[in-house]
Amino acid sequence: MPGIIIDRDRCKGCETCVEACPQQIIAMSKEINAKGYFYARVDDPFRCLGCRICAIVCPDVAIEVLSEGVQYSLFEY
Amino acid sequence: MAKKLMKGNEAIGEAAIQAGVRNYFCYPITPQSEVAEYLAKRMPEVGGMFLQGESELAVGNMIFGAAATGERVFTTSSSPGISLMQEAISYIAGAQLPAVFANIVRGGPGLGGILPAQSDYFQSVKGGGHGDYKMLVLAPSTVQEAVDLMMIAFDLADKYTNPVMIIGDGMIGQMMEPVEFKKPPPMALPPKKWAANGCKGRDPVIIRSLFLDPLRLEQNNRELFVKYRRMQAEEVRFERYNVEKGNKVLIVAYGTTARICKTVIADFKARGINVGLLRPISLYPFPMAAVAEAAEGVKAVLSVEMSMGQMVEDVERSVLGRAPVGFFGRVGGVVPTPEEITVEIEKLL
Amino acid sequence: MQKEVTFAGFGGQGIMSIGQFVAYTGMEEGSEVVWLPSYGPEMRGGTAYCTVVVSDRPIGSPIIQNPQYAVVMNRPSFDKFEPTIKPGGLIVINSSLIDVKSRRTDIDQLGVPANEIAIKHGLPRSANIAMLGAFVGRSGIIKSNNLKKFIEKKFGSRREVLESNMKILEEGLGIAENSQ
Amino acid sequence: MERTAEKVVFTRPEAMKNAVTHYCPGCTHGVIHRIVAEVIDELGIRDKTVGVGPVGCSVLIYNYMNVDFLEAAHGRAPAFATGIKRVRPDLIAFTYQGDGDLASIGMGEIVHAANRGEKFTTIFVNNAIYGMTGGQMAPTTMPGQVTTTCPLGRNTKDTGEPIRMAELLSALKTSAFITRVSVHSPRHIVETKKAILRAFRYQIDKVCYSLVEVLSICPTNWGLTTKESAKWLEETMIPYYPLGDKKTPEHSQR
Repeated sequence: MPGIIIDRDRCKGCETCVEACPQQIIAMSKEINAKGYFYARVDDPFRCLGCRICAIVCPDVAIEVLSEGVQYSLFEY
Repeated sequence: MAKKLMKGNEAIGEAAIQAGVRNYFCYPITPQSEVAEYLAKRMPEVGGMFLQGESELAVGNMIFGAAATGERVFTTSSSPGISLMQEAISYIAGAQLPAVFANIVRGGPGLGGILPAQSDYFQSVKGGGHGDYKMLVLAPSTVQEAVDLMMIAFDLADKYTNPVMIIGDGMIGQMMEPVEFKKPPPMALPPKKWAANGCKGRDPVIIRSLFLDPLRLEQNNRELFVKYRRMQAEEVRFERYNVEKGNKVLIVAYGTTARICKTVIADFKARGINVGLLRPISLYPFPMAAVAEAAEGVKAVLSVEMSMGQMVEDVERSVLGRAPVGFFGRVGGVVPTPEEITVEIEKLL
Repeated sequence: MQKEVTFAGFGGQGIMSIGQFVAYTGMEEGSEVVWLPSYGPEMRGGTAYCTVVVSDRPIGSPIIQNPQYAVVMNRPSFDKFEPTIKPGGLIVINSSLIDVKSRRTDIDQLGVPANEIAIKHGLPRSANIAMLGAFVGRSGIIKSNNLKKFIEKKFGSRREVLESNMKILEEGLGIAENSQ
Repeated sequence: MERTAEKVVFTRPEAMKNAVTHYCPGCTHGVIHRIVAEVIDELGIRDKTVGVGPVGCSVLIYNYMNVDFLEAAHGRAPAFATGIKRVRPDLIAFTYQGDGDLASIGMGEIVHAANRGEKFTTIFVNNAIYGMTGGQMAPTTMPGQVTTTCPLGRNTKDTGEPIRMAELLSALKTSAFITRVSVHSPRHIVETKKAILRAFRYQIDKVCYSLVEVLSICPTNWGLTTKESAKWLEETMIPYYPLGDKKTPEHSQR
């Protein structure tokens, strides 16, 4: 099953991933991280497609993408 | 190796080749364009790299980039061009890279003229660029000495990871004299662990002069000055000419001016009057102790320069009241004549 | 002994070259030598000049205000340098282009129809070689056979040019001898 | 969640250090840094690459890239890279420059390096403003755009029109790869990576000079949210700065 890990203390709360996620499963936390930002978090991990778009747009390399088995991609990156 | 009759500018170029240097960046400017012309032919013959950049500003910064890889590199220019290189020189000093600059000085300020001058003393010795830094500044007085100093300049630059400047007035570049290329004994130099040439098998290196933390920047400045103190201890160079007890007057002069003073001294000697000459070869570090010692017991000290009075400040700092310090200079490309200097010395007797 | 000479003329008359020939030959003879050009606006038209010093000891000032010798190839050079020559010195004058003589009684002078000589031998641009021959012949600053050896080396690759130049040089040397 | 059977398919490239950048939230420098690092990894050139940083917001890029790095004087990065490549053609050199650095104070250096066909790669980040010094007008600032030194909006009658660097450089006859891309959307980021990969390949193959102009956002100095910034870039900048290859070595006859 694919999934993402957001490093909450690297996140600066820019919301780019929230806008980018095709599944609309990333949202901003109501809590702040160590730097004082409302950080991004995954709301509904079971709907993640592992498409990598959130990680690709993240300016802070705060998102890692994990996958299992064969990875199908809609685009080359 | 037999002696060759060479123009100073060409000899400076050949000296770098003989010293094994294969990288030269330049921008043409009178009166040193012959270095560029000579090396445009010579570098390809020895498999070296020659590049004419778009400005001295760019060339100075090409020197930074090239020096950062650990390769030996140099450029030559004349006063207005050296002014444009001050940015890079300050950065190179700040980042502690070795590089050699030769300045064939012409008159200023501004576009000035193209005839010989020594009016870049302050620029080369006291800074020129921004920030607290020093360059090793070496001033030849003959074409042979220009060659000899060029051939050790690269070792000295590597020894101190610092820019070294060879400074000659226009005559040093333009005149022809017999020269011999004698390889100096190699210096023991530390490995270039700082070089940015790909991080194979090691952590990446960063070459920079930026230190945003004031304490870290202060520390960098202090490190630089530890190095400069080492230069003061190890790199003072000068010539004593007819310096002896009983000198009535001590002349302090460098470069071509010093040669003219030697002619004057010979004439005085013939008249039974004893005049000495202390010729600084390293302008930085300035031979303060040698000047002070030579000034002991003289009636007066005379600084002769092709400037409105620049080195004289260091002469005064060295003599420290042991004798009155006078100054004589001609500028704008006018070279002081032996007759004029004779008149000045007679005033002091 | 230190000997100083100023070579002067129009840019393009080969003034710088003959100065260098003397310096080269002087060096080969084991003397200390300096060749110093005038550089600057004079290089383009007007007078071009260079100073050569040949000495048996290290040379002090490379700048010479009052040389023993002057070799002048045009009128402006004559006017500029004739008054500067040391008493007892020598001026060699290109009489093809300079229609005056020195009125100084304290120097030696030698007129050389340099352009005519050069044209006669088919190398109009080699008037400087005639001047050089006459100057070296009269002053003895370097040995004429050493100068010939140098000229041979210099022009050796082009036989005809060398032969004509040697003839021009000989004629210059001859003028120095015959007028003595 | 059980993770053992899973593998990481996207993470920080080796050519990027594990450091948190000083960039503002939403600033796309981070994306561009990462793409350059990914390309360096994919091409296997990390141990022979030397980067040259600019003066500007990305002045501290050397703290983020895991390769040898030089910090250049303002605008002079192309001269630094020329120095590197001329004396060590075997190294891979790239400059990373902003619009103030490259298109204003460094205009001379970039034009001549491109014209000599220096075999290095330039990543030119155009965000239409001076970021580090606090949002002053850049040569690439859009007509009417408000900055701290054109508080009433850029008046092109006074200050000229924004400079299209990619077009300007592609007017040179010397062969080069000059392209313009953007990082304001996922699709554009994917295209940007392709362009940067291609640019480095031309260098490795010693084909030509290459410059990738990357349109970038500056939410802080534009005074917009990240989302609004992306929209502004799309609607204002792209019509004036059209994307695409301006010149390729395969078709560089002009």
